[in-house]
Amino acid sequence: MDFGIRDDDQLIVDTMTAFAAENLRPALRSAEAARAVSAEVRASFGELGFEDLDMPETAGGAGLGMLTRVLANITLARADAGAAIGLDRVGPALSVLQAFGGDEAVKRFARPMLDTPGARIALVIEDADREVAIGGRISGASAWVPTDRADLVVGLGPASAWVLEGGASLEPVRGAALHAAGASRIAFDGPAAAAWSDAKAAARALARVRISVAALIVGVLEDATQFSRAYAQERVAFGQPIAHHQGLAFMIVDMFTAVEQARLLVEDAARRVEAGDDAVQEAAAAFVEAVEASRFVGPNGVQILGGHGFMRDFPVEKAMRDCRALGLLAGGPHRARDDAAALAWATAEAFEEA
Amino acid sequence: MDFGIRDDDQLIVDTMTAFAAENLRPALRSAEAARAVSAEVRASFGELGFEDLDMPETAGGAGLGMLTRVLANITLARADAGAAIGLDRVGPALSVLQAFGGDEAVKRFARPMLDTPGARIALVIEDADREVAIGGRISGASAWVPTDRADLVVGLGPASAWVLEGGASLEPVRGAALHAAGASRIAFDGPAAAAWSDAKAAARALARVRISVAALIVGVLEDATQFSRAYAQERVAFGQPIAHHQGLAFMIVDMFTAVEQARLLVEDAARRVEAGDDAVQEAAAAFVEAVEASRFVGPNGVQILGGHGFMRDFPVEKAMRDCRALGLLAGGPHRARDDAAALAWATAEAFEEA
Amino acid sequence: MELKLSPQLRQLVEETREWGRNEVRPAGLEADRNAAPLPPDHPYFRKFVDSGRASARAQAAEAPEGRMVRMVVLGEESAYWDRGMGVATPGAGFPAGSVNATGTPEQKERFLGPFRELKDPHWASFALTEPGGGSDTAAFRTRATRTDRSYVLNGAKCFIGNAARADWILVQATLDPSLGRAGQRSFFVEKDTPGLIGMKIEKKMGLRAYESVSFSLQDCEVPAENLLGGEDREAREPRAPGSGTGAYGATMGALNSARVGVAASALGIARAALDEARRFAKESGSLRHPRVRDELERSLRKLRAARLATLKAGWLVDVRRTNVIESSMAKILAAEIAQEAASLGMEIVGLEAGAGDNLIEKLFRDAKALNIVEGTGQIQRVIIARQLVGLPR
Amino acid sequence: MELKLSPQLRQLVEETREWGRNEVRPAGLEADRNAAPLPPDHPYFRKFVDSGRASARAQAAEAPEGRMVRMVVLGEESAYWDRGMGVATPGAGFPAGSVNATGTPEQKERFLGPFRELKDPHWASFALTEPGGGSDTAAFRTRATRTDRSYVLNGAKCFIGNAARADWILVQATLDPSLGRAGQRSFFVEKDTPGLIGMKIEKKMGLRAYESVSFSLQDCEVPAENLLGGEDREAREPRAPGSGTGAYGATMGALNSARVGVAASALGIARAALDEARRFAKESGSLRHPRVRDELERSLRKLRAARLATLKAGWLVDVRRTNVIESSMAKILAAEIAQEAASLGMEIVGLEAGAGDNLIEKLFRDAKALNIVEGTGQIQRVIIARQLVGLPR
Repeated sequence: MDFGIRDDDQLIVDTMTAFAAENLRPALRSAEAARAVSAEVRASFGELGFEDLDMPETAGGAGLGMLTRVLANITLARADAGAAIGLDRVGPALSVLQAFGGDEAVKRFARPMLDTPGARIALVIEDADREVAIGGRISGASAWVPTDRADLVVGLGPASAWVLEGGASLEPVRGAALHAAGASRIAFDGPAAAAWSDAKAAARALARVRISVAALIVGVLEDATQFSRAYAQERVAFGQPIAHHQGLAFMIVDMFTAVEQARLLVEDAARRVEAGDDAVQEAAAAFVEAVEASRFVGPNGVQILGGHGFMRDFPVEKAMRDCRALGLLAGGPHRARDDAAALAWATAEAFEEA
Repeated sequence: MDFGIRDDDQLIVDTMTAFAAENLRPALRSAEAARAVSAEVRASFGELGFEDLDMPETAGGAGLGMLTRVLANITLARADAGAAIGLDRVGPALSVLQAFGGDEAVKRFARPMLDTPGARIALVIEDADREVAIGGRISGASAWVPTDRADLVVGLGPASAWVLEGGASLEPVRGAALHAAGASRIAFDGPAAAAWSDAKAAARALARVRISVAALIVGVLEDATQFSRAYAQERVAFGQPIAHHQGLAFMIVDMFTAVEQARLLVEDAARRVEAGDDAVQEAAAAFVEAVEASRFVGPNGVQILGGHGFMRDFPVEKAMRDCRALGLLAGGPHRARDDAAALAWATAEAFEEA
Repeated sequence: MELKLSPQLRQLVEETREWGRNEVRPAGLEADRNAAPLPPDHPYFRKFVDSGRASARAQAAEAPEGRMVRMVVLGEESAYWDRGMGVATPGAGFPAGSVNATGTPEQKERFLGPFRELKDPHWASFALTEPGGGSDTAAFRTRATRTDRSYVLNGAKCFIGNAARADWILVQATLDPSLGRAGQRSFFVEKDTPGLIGMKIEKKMGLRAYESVSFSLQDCEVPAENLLGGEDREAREPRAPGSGTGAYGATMGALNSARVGVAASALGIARAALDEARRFAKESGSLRHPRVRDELERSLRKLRAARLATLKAGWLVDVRRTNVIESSMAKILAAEIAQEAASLGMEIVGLEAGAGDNLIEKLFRDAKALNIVEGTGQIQRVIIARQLVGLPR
Repeated sequence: MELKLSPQLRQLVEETREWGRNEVRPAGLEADRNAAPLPPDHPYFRKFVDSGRASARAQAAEAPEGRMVRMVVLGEESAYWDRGMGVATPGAGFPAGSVNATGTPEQKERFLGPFRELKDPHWASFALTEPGGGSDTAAFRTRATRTDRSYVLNGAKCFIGNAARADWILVQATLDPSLGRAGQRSFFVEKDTPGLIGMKIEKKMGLRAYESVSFSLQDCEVPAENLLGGEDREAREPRAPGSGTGAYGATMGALNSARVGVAASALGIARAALDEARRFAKESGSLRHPRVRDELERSLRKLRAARLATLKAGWLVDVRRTNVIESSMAKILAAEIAQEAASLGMEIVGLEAGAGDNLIEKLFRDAKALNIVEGTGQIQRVIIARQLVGLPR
């Protein structure tokens, strides 16, 4: 039973926090307008060795685990979740490649992305499996991917996965949020560079995708809570800081508590993955919890700032949009709830032997 | 568009309020212990002419409408919901008899109850229809009816109804709440005195049953809110009435608001019934809303009194139990939610021609 | 989910719906896509004026329902198509009520006269909120100082609707902060008055169709006759501290209706969000899933309760009964369901919502404002708690 | 929903489970059915003492998990079978911590000694709460007055666990109300001390298995050596007003662990409720309905989050880090899910729950107390808000 953060992870969190404070937060709105993190910032992120954080060592990465990925995502998303996605050029597609194709697939498809400036993988979660073999034609579309570029498309179905090299055409869309990552409607058509069929691998992969995205949500919510809390302590109304009106103070406590619940579940799911579990139910539940927390925390972050919260001069309106949009990724909460519910009632015992 | 109370109804509410304050509220715990409203109180209730309030004039009743029934139930339940059930000896079975058999059935089955001291109808809501004709055998059981006596059993299925004269055996159970009405496990076996099959009538009848029970819930919740509010204004902690701590004040506001939402929906459904609508969706929704409000308001009424709320010296623990138990009647919220959901999405327009 | 309306009001709803579908919704979407209010010379405003809808209020008076109930019904329908465009509507709008209630005959003629039979798009504006002020209306800092023949205003205002395009702004200022609310007055500040400076149109998350403006008043001088109600009224009705009259009293008096109006708008947004979510769920097939049906059922139920609460708050005004609790409650419920319905809609529409082109995405950004304007949900709870449990001020 | 435990702790959980299933649950149900605590001479208590479980704490020390984490795990398991019986357990229980922390060697020997190797069921009790007091511990009114060789206590206490059967009660009283918290001390009041009067066992909605007692102190005289910590300590460590030491300080220090303990109990009730609801749903077939599965999933998820929060709050104690926020948060989350799970369970079990014989009905009545004892949810929010936003006292 250990709720602490490993020293290595703490170092990464501290370095990333400093990086984000210096490079991401000040560029919050400019990166949104540019629909991209600047090339300089991307370069210095790469120099810090953060691009291959959780890529296996055997596949040429830094080889850190799921909990490290979670902490990294939380930390970056606290500054700008769009930038966090933009900077993670392989993204959660890594888990899909790893789960189905192991190190070989990671080496073949993911690793080269990091050697190509600006290259990115688009991950598409599909509700149905495709019956396709390597070389077979993959054709389809998705209404929204948070990127303006896709050198590779990875598809994940309920019991299958596929990879498409080239063949993707992206049409930029307005996007609800996360603009620093870009926003496109994607259409793809071409021969599968890889195709797998494996229900357990799919469940494992989707679990990790959900954990990754849930961590981004937690980061956004932590920032919204902290920002609005600080604002409430400074802003005076009716003779005292608004945070000292008990009604608002309780709301801040409840926001803080909602985020902490999500964080506990996300970190627990990540620890289980690191321990070798698939953690399918736990990951689905963590994602659902993060989405539920975002429905409560996102709008209330705006609420605390009142009219100011509604203006783009402050980051809380962005946080409200970002966390809501993040909740649509990873297959969405509807499916996560199905998965969590399907498994939740199967286990009856609270404690299991170590 | 009229949210007012008719003069006649106001008179009934005022009279009932006085009656309840004098007869029911002081006997809250003694009636619970006796599992019955005292014979004297029952007699004076009958003398006031309240027993046949919404029985059609053509069937020998006072002929008042659904809204009057709602107001009566709210008023009595504010004092003691168990007593309200105990005093309404025909109860919502009236709606079933009326919907399927019209005045004739009411005259034959319901009216005689009022002429027999202490006689009561037990209403059993069933999840499946019975294929039975008059004289056919009806056999079954129900885990809980809030009565210790049943001179007549009325059954309501999804598309049918039946009546059983005699043949019911009641085994007293502890009961979760509403003890002034009694609490029994009921088993019945005998020839049907009446049997009908009519899906529309069943829907109409169940709607009215739901409205009746939802009104009782609203009454309980109003009392819990008012009692705990008054307590919070008197009880001092940290230098001021606890109601003046904004956190608790907001909770009281939210309780008040939750009850008002339920009341608005219940009254609206009743007005629609009086206007000749079946109000199936509205009644189901009103019931669900009342149950949801009770999940919030019931426990918080106890919460406001702190440790005192947990003691039987105060009525809030009873309110918490009563409202939860009421929510299990009328077929329960699960089925009501199904009905409400099935119909909710069918209507697209907000305004319809008069 | 249906309401029984008189044929007359039904007719007005139909007209609002037609106009809304054909004109208001497209104009609102255009403003949202541009992330800026439509310019004052946009064809929509010309068309609006030419359509004669500027005098629709007068028509509404013909329906047998009470004035506020009509306002609620038409307010919901109007906001259904675009709440931002409703605020951007040419006319004297919000300040007209105060001017009609307490203005001198001369002021009514001079300031409201031009709006009576509008030939071209014109706007007037009402300026109460201050940076750092929000709902704490008693704490505002804009000062008015009496000189020989004028008042000199100094201060700053923010989130003021249509202020940059207004012919005049009714500005709230205090003559004597030591008198608290009793020291507060309203002044007509006309366009281009020297000292009316720093007009900045805010960039908003939603409701982009109307200007929210911040500006400053720097030694801004207005003639003495621009004091709302005139100076004679001052002499006639001296105001004691805390008397609740004065600009503050007039403002607070108006808010009971204003809250109902905002609640009605929130109902419209909520309904639009649910209609869109339901349409999408039906077409995509997800409506077959019991969870989606339950979610929609809950939202529709909450919307119905909020509508009943809003209609009741309006009805109470019509029958001249107090509606302090009811109007705040309606505001809470309607604003919350608008937010919830839009948020639910985002989830149901899913990736299409993420792409940002579906109406639901705009409604999600629009809806949040309704729980802020005219007093946040927290302020409404304070107002109710004062009544319910005597919460001290 | 599973936790990885060390084999040693796993073993203790298994033992607790066995004992709970066979002994605690039936005893708790018996007390509930009788609507009264089991009498002190009930065979259960004899069996408990004879089983050697009174010294289970010592055994628990053998597992590698930290002390508080063990307490959380075993506390949940224990409450799963019956929370009320847990409080009714013979022993020095709650006051032992204070006595061990601040008692003189003589006091530890005299008051805790007899509990060390319990041969017969005995109880001790801790009396803080007062009528009209609740969590406002700084406001309590019971007075202690120094005489020649003794202290004379006057006041009233309520909701005091096991007080009517206790050998002694550790009573909180104030020497000098003007000193606030610094004036507060603890006194051993032994059974049958003259002036310890009006013992009344409260009739409770739930948790009926243990006595909640109200009593009065009327010129109740105790020897000077019954002052916890002794009078020498007084001379050695004078306490300034607001210094946070004294009885109040000791109490508040203890509460950080006490809150975690209550949270653990709430987890047990929540789990029992969900297990019962799930069992019933499975047998009745309603588990096939997506809504029921969603409801159970949500509750299980909230329970898991609450368990993690509670374990974390305990872990922080074990690694000697502050847990003020975390312990209050755990208390909030665990108490709320206990209530919610039991309420959901009532709905799932339906008419069987209404009949009152299903376990869920008892859990529904039991659960509510967990959001009240050791500080209501509101008080916990105040505690957190002080830390988070500097909410003034």
